[in-house]
Amino acid sequence: MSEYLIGKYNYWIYVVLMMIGFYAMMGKRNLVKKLIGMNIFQTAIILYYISIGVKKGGTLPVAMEGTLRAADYINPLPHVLMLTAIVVSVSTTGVALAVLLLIWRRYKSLEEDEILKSIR
Amino acid sequence: MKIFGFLVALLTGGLLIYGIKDMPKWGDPNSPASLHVTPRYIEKTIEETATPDMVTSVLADYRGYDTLGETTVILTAGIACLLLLRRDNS
Amino acid sequence: MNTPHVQATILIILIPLMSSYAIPLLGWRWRGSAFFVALAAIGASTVCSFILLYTVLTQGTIHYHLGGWLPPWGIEYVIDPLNGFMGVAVCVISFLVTLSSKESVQKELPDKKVRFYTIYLLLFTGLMGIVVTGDVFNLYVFLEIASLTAYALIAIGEDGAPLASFNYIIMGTIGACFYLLGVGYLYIVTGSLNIADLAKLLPPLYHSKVVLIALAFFLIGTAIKMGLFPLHVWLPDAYTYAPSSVSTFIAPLMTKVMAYILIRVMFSVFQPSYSLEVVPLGVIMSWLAAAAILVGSIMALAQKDLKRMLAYSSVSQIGYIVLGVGLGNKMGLLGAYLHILNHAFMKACLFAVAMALMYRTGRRNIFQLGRIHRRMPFTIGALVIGALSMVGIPPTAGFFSKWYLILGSIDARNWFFVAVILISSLLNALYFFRVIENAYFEEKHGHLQEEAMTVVAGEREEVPLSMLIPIILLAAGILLLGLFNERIISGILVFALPPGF
Amino acid sequence: MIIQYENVIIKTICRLLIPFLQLYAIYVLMHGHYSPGGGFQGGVMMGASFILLVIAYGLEEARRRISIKTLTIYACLGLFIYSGTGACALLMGANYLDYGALPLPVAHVPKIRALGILSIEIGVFLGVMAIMICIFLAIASFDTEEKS
Repeated sequence: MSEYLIGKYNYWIYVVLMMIGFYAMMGKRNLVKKLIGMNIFQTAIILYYISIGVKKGGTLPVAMEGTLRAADYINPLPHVLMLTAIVVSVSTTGVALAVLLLIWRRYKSLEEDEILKSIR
Repeated sequence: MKIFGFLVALLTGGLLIYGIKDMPKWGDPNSPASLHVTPRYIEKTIEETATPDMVTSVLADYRGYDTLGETTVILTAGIACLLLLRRDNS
Repeated sequence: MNTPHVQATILIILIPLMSSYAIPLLGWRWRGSAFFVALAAIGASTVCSFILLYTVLTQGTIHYHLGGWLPPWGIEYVIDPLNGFMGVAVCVISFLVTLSSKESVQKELPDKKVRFYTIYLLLFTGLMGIVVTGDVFNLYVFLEIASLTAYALIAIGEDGAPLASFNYIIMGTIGACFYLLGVGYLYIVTGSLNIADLAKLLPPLYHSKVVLIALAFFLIGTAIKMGLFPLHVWLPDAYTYAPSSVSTFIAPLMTKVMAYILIRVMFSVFQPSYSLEVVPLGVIMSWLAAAAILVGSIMALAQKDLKRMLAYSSVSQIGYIVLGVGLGNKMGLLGAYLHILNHAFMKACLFAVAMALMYRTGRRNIFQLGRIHRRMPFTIGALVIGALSMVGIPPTAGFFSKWYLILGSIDARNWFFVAVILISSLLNALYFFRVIENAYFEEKHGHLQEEAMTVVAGEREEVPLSMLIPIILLAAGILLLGLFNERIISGILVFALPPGF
Repeated sequence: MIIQYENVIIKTICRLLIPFLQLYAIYVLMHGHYSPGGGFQGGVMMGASFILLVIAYGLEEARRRISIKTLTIYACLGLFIYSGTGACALLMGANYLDYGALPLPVAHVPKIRALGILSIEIGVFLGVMAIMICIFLAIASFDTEEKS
């Protein structure tokens, strides 16, 4: 059990973080809070990937002198994938902010309830 | 809506936790992810690309096409912001 | 290996990608050039896609190693008959839809043309990138390109568009992130990202819970993206409020490409026996799909807005595709493949007609169409063909895909699904004949009469040829697909079936 | 939204800081082969240095120095460098993005690959820098755009 909890604590942290973000996306009524939730959600996934790459006893993936052994370096692939995911997250946030500005221009509000009221 | 959101988040979290059981331990040097594809990236990076930084060599060479896609994503975001907030010649 | 045929695999992406970088540069000087560059790029892609389909059918699967690295290490493009078929479908429809969009964009977004076509071309690139790739993470990158562009394009529409787009951003990001989580879960147990490699590594791991959760997240993610019934909430608003040229482009293609991802994940990454029988997922999917078919049809019946009606009809048609996949037998899957193509044509035709109506009359309310056929006979003729095909009247394409789906349901010994398909056809008939009736006959609602008469009073006034010709071609395509469906099935689609069917 | 703010300390510090930031950004770009870094990180830093300028000196100053038009050209140019490097390999008869086939006067193939990596990193750098500033300017100047 302790192995389940402590030996895999990285997964627990990411699951909790992801649930926080997911709840903010689904439950909050303010559009900016939803966007923040989306960012937390994406960060949680990034954390998960990065934690895959870790090897105990490994150092950062820049080759040093001498022969290269795979066990000496942490796994570079998740880092590469997450550079992409970070960029995607930044881009999505940028577009979402632009859309929020458009919403603000039309309804002068970012509360979902008020917007829905003003539409009806 | 809040309760619904909470339940959905719990359900998703539960699903993910259910999957944790069969995952390798944190920092396990013998996990499949460390053994299958990446050894080549680590061991051959100097030999094949003359680039000591493995993240750079994977990012720009082995999986360079992903990076092209990712830069395109950035361009998309920039042009999209301009499309949404500005007129063409301003 | 390095023959021109094979290089078409990359050119199909590279030409639109590089053209989309060129549009803003050219656009500063010649603003009118944006449309032509986009059209030319999509046209070149279309040519490539035909070359690829022909090569695949004659010489077998094409593998293209990007950067010259072998598959598990580098990224690989794989073209098999399913890819080739989807590529041709996406390209041809994009080409026709783009051709028809010129006047409508000029009218609705006159001061945003250059950037509009940049984003538009990037959306096409994203969709094609999803179709041709053989790497799950590369698929995610192109999925994000396609999604981001779609968010932006939807947000520039009319009044409710930004809010619809924001909801789509939230839902779409959840979908894409679930897909990414699925990739991560597969990566942690296999260490690979290549589809063929995963298919080889996964079978010994099928007992693992991680693989099961990965499959679940893949399915939920793609289901959100394609608007399967309980997760379709973003779809009607997004399609309704988007500019009409955008909904004409997104509605036929986006959801179909997402359905393609679903099929690819279920049958290429996992083995069909695992993905259909494990939970039992096939049963769950087909029941959800049946619910989607009924709910979509009923909701469509309640709409007055033509575009919103078509959007709900899309929800129901996605149900057909997923039903065919979930049935998990040869006939059902063939029906699903055929329906992807047919429905893309039908929806493109119908949305293009809606665009034409918007362009000429500025109206979308189906009760205000009184006798519009006198003014635009060809457009309304195309509407009739599209509607008949949606209902499933024999010579049109829609009949045959439904026929195969019914055969699949019978093979699965599930009479309920047969009943669902038949009932939904009836509902389709109800809501489409309402439109046709209003387009051909006199207006009955009193207070709208005068306005309607002014519409009728106009002389015959068709939409411009650049819009009319694609609409007619799409309508003709529906008839041709119906007539030659046997050729398509026996010539292409039977080779696209996963092994074991 | 962002107006010019008369504060000597902020202005002076920004004036001192920005050149070093930009120098460091270029270092991160060029040193990406040997240490953590590369086109994205460098590009974002370069963009951040410009955003710092906007924060200290106001939008008007920024508009005088750089326009959206120039930025779009930079971004497209960067992506052209990237995809052009790949297409160059395609023209030399290899697969797309196969830097080993680039026509460079270096005998050692891995060295050519390293130079190919550098070339695309520069493309990424230009693109990311321009787009970061672009997004910032588009969002920050939303109100002023509205009035004009």
